[in-house]
Amino acid sequence: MSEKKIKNIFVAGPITPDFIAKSIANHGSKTGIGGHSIFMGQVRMDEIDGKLVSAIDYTAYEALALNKMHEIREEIFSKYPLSCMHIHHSLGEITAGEICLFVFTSSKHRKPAIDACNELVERIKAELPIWGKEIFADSSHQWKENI
Amino acid sequence: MSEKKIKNIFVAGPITPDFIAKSIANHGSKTGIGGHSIFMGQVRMDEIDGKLVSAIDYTAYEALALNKMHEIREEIFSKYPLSCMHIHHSLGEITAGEICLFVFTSSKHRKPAIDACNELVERIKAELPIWGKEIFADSSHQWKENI
Amino acid sequence: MHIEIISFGKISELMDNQTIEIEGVGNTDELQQYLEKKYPALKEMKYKLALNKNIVQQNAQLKNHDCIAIMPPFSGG
Amino acid sequence: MHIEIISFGKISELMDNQTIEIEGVGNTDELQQYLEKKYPALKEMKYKLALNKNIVQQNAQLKNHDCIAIMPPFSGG
Repeated sequence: MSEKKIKNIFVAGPITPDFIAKSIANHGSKTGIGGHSIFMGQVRMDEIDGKLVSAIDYTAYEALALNKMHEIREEIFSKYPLSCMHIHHSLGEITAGEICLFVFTSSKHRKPAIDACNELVERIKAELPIWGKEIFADSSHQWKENI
Repeated sequence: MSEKKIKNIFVAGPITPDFIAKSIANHGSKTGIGGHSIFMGQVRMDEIDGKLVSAIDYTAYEALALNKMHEIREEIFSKYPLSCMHIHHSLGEITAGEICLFVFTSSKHRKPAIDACNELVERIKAELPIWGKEIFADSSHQWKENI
Repeated sequence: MHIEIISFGKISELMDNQTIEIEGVGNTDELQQYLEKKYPALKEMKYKLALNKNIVQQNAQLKNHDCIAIMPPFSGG
Repeated sequence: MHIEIISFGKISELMDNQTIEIEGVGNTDELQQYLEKKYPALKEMKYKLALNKNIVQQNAQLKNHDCIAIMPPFSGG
């Protein structure tokens, strides 16, 4: 593993459209970039056994998640010619309709940004120790399972 | 082809981060959505024969492009279970570092949004009658060619 | 017969948009020959025609007041 | 030997974070048996262990003051 600084990916609360806009605007000076790919995960108001999910409460084993994310980040950077990679995941209670995951990759030509973004989303869901607790309107809950 | 209204995709000038943020925020009430995929094309300051591209001036055969886009839109909607699809392309002079293409798809689970977004980008580049004139700093130009 | 000619991209630098009056040109193949004779540089270029906002896939009949667009390879996005 | 035990997600509802003092437990396999005896519900659950912030892929030796995390399947994103 390289000596690069381990970046924090965790954000308390939802990821706002304004935050995303600022992140996009920050790339206006990077005139070598030709394509950006973004994935956003949004909390769904699923109906489960007749009850509606009103929010998901996210917790993580932060230290392990950040180590793992660092490893994934390095692997993706060495696999694809990317200009930039930004990843943010919410912690705490995120209401249905709010954004809880933001993955943002950029490259000279579109293909690496698109492929890296997709691969990051898959790896984040499979490999990061993060847990979502689905909170129902009546305050009962169940633990989310990724399919 | 269905009787649905033909939507305009053309925007005069660059697509701003604020515009994108508003588009994202509009989906906060759509609580059936679980994943959003976005592609953005950004004008690159390429160096060609020692000269830097300072902007791309986009023109289109608008009537034909909108008909074709309508056709593509219908095909993608019938191929993937999407909640939303939004497409915007700039016309006029877009400075290096600015965004000229914005493709935004949303679905319940992530896969359809991601696949539809990728396919839309490929089809937009291959099938829409749009032309980019690369303007150099010395005001000379050359016509862009998609690879 | 009056045919409206419009052109785009690189080809718009080769010819102006114009309405031409021609006789003895009944279909898009013949019009293409006519245009390549009038604008020899066109012969060296890749382009597609559109007839009344539809891309011409095969030779099509022309009628009075049709609109033909001459389009070099697309480069949007 | 003192071992710190932390748990996450569904499993955090089954047990509190705690530091246990145990003897005769020298590796992660033995610790797993110890925990499943103490918390029988654990046996019915899918989970992974992490030892000092590294996921346990195969049986690993334990030393005093190690930290073991008990993690149900991940569900981020």
